[in-house]
Amino acid sequence: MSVIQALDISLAVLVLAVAIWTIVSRDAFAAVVGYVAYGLLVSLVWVRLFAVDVALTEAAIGSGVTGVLLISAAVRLRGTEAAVAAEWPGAGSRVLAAALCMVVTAALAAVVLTMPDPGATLAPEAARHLAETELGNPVTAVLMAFRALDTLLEKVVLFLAVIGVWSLAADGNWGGIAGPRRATNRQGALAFLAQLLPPVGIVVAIHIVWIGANEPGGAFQGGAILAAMWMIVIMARLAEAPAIGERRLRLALVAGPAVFLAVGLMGFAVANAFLAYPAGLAKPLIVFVEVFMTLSIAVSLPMLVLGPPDRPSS
Amino acid sequence: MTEFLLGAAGFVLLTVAIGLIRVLGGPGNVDRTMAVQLLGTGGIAALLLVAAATGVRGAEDVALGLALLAAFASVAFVNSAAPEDDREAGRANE
Amino acid sequence: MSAPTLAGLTGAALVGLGLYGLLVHPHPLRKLLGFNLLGSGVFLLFGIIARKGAAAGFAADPVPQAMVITGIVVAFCATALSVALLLRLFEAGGAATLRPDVGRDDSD
Amino acid sequence: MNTAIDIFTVVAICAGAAFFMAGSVGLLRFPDSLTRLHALTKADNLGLGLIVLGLLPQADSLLGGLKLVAVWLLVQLASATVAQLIAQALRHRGRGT
Amino acid sequence: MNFLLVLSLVVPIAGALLAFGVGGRWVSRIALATMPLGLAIAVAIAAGLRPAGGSLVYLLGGWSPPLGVALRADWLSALMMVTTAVVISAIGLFARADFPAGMTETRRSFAFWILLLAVWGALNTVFLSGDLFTFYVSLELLVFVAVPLVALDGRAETLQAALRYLLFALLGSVLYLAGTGLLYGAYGTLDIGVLSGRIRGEPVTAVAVTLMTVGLMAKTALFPLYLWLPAAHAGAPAAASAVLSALVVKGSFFIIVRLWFFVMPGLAGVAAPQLLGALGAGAIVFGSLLALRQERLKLLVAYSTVAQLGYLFLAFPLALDAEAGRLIDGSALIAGLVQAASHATAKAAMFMAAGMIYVALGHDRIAALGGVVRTAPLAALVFLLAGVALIGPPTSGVYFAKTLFLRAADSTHQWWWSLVLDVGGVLTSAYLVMLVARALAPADQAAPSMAGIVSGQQPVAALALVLCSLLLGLLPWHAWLPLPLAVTTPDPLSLDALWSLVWPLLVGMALAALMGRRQNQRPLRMALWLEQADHALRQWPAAGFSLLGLTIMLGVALLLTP
Repeated sequence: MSVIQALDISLAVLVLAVAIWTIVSRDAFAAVVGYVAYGLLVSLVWVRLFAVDVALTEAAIGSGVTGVLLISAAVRLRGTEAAVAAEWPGAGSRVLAAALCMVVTAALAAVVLTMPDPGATLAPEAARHLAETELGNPVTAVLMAFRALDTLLEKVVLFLAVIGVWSLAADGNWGGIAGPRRATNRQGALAFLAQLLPPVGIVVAIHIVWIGANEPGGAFQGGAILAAMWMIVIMARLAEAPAIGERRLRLALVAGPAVFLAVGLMGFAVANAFLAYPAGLAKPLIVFVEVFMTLSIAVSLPMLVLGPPDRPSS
Repeated sequence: MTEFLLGAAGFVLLTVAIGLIRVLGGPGNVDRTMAVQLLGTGGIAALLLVAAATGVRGAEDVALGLALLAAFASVAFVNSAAPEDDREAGRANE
Repeated sequence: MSAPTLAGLTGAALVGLGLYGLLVHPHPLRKLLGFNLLGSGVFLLFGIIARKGAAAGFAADPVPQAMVITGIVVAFCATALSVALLLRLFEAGGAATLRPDVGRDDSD
Repeated sequence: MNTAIDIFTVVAICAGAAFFMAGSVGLLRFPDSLTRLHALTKADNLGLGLIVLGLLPQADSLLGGLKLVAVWLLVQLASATVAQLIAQALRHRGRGT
Repeated sequence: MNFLLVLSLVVPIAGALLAFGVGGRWVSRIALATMPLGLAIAVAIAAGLRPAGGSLVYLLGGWSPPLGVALRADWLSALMMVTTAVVISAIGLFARADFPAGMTETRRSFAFWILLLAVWGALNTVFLSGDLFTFYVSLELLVFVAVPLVALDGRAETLQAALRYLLFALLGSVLYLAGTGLLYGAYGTLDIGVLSGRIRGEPVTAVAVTLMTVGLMAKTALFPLYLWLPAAHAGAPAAASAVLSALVVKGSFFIIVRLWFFVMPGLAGVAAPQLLGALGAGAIVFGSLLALRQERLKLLVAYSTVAQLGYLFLAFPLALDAEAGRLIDGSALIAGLVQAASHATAKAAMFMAAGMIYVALGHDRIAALGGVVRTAPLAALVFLLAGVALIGPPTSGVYFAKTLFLRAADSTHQWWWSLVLDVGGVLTSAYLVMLVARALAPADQAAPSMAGIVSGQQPVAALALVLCSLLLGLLPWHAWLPLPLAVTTPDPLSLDALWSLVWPLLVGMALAALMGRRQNQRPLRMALWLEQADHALRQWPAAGFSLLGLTIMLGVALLLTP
């Protein structure tokens, strides 16, 4: 067994161990902490699978916004675990359920083990048409050109999720503000971090969006990092989240899908198809769309984490 | 060299993970948070080592992203575990 | 055993684990964690497919990678909406249970 | 020349790995949260620092090297902040009970 | 012409984005302005289909599959798109009173109108998509529209219903996604057309199709996976319930149809379609009997949806050509989709009527429906007509569908499905008869205290929908669909036609008397047993076991197919 195999196996065992912990742990907080650790380990797995774009996404989402979301929820729901303890199915049912789940796992494992290597792929097709998109990163080409509709619809999902979260507000708080209040004289380590980190984060995010055209990276990963920077400023109470009725916020939220849609419709006129880019302008247009998508993502994710507005704006 | 780097990555990962698994069980949430912090640092180290060994392009950016967000879980924990701060801040605001 | 196969098997195991958590665990937050594990297991299956599709100078087939990125975004949105719903349910009803007929007022 | 650099890398990384082990042992062995916290932050920062130091000569470009240093600095910042916050939280709790 | 396919999904989505950006009282205006446009696009696509040879294709971005994504319209898409456009427009008219455009933006109106547009875009994507992963994204769009609609009232019980729905629907999506991945891994494409040429009867196909189908069944709330549906559909505001019950559940059903009839028609085998049909039959019987046992009108309507969804799945066994071993996209499938369209129009109207009755009476307790004929005559009439449309008088779409189903059952020698259809008609009649009896009873108390006034537009919108459903059978279907034989509508006044309507009503009456809820009387043991089973199936553990059990059964059925 070579060293790399040993590494892969220990990584897989670790991932599974933390995942099992997440399921079996008695305490909800411990389970959530386990899940955050799990997210980190999984991004290592993605690097080992040579899927760096995915690893970046997993890292940005998993250890940033998802961690904040789940940990705060677990802390707020402290003590509710005991109340549902009576709803556990009996031991026999649990064993049966575990057995049935194992059947599913076994079926999938059998599929994995019989999968041909090399397997079916669209990589040659993507390589052949990559030049037409003027991009160097094939994943970005798939997301922004070959399967642009899915990406556009995914941005609509994000937009709808924001509406869904907002629509849970109490009627009186509509148009109001979510999340922690601003403190006037907040000092200490957290405020220090929240002042130092965002400039660095913004540079890194811009870098990731920009190189996304040719190297691993892209709008979502960059946007998620920007979102995390905004989150830390809000969590440190240096700034308050904007009121959801604010026009600028609304425009920032729809900018991504709207600009994507507009550029797509422009394709009718200048490139003979919806979501097509005219030759020679493909890359600039894609980067243009990505900038607005990054903005929308950077604004949407904190809105999703902060939850529905809980007080009217003053 | 490659083998060495990979071995080091595995070693670092395993040591921090053993710490993690031991501490996840308790005693307190503070310890759990610390364990995740340690795993985060160890994970970044392992990632850098693996990237150097296998030459995966762009892996440093993943490490950079993880490093930027390294404090988030702990900050979220401390922030939401101390609700009295919230009230103080609210009062200070008025 | 190669890295992709190992990741695929891990994915298969995660699917089972997540399914168990989602179906059996009574607490909604834990169900949500189960859903996330399940989703992540499915993504790993995509990962092995991508890796086995390495060709034309790409270390992995870009199409499944793009789909995983889309999937991760959607899964995050779903998690956020679930958490928001759960916290609102907790506020409004004082409990975080999915059992029907709890607290339903039968005004007859 | 090359071997000298490689030896440097090996030594630095080994030292870094040792610090990681020390941090984990500290996490397992020390009696209370506050001492565990100190052991942990010291150990893992030195550990990561040494590993970054060891990898620097292996970096293929200046930007790559800069990124490595940036990673270390960011982790330093994060763990210093977290150490402070957790210590505060612990003190808070200590006063409360 | 083909660009209309793009517009049909872009227009509602652009409307939603625009409404969000502008906000305030413009939200409902933008939504209402979009409706005639969307309706026109849907009709234009349906009309253009025949001249174009039955299908329209649009390559997005000019990239052709398998690398790119194509939109495809055929008669199934056109039928569902026109239905959706009609239902959404009617719901829009209906909802104007409930979700007014005030001077200041309100939470309910803002969310409702944007979600209404979004659901339209999502459904059109489902109907037009030719790609399995695009299906996944549009399924998720549907979830993110449906869940906020369920929770719109914000009461604890609707929040709980929404959360249950969300978690179960997410489970369904993930299972679907897993299958998609496996198919891609095996055949290197997600395009329906390309995939259908490459797919083979291998274990990986069986596993993938099983996961996808079970996931979609969970989202369609096919019996026994309906744990989320009654509370979710009954707890939402009337206009939202109409969207959910009439349209959203049809989206995932449509994908099952695409998967089975267009991706793998030759690999279905015999056992798997029979299993799907059996679940459908279970839904019809179980859902209808439970509808009889409900105390609230909206819950009754929700259980009726559980039952009606069952009919759609009868298309699978009935479309099977046993000799060729293929699912044929012929008259049984047409029957299934016409049934879906009839149910969509009738059920939307029924939920609207239930909503109006709630407003007029201040409650929707079935036991206290007496006097509703005087308090809310139009609403009561709409409800009655919608119920009749579901039973299926000779001019209705349901009758047309039933005729095709019966004919298919005859020609494929599967008499047991005709039995199911007859039983279904009887059961539907039973709960309708029970409601009529309650409604005709004298009002037992003084005038209801918190009664409101139904806006004038609302009954009109609902009535229009009911008429659509009632007259759907009269459309010149054979001129437009690949129907081998024209179905002749019998004279509605002929003795045969009357008898076919009367005998289910008579038997239904007896059944209603036996199984319905009555005061001061012990219910039958079987009724109690049913209620217990229902209660268990609406709990997570039982639903989980059903899901896992079904997965394994379907998987085995597909694996054993030669």
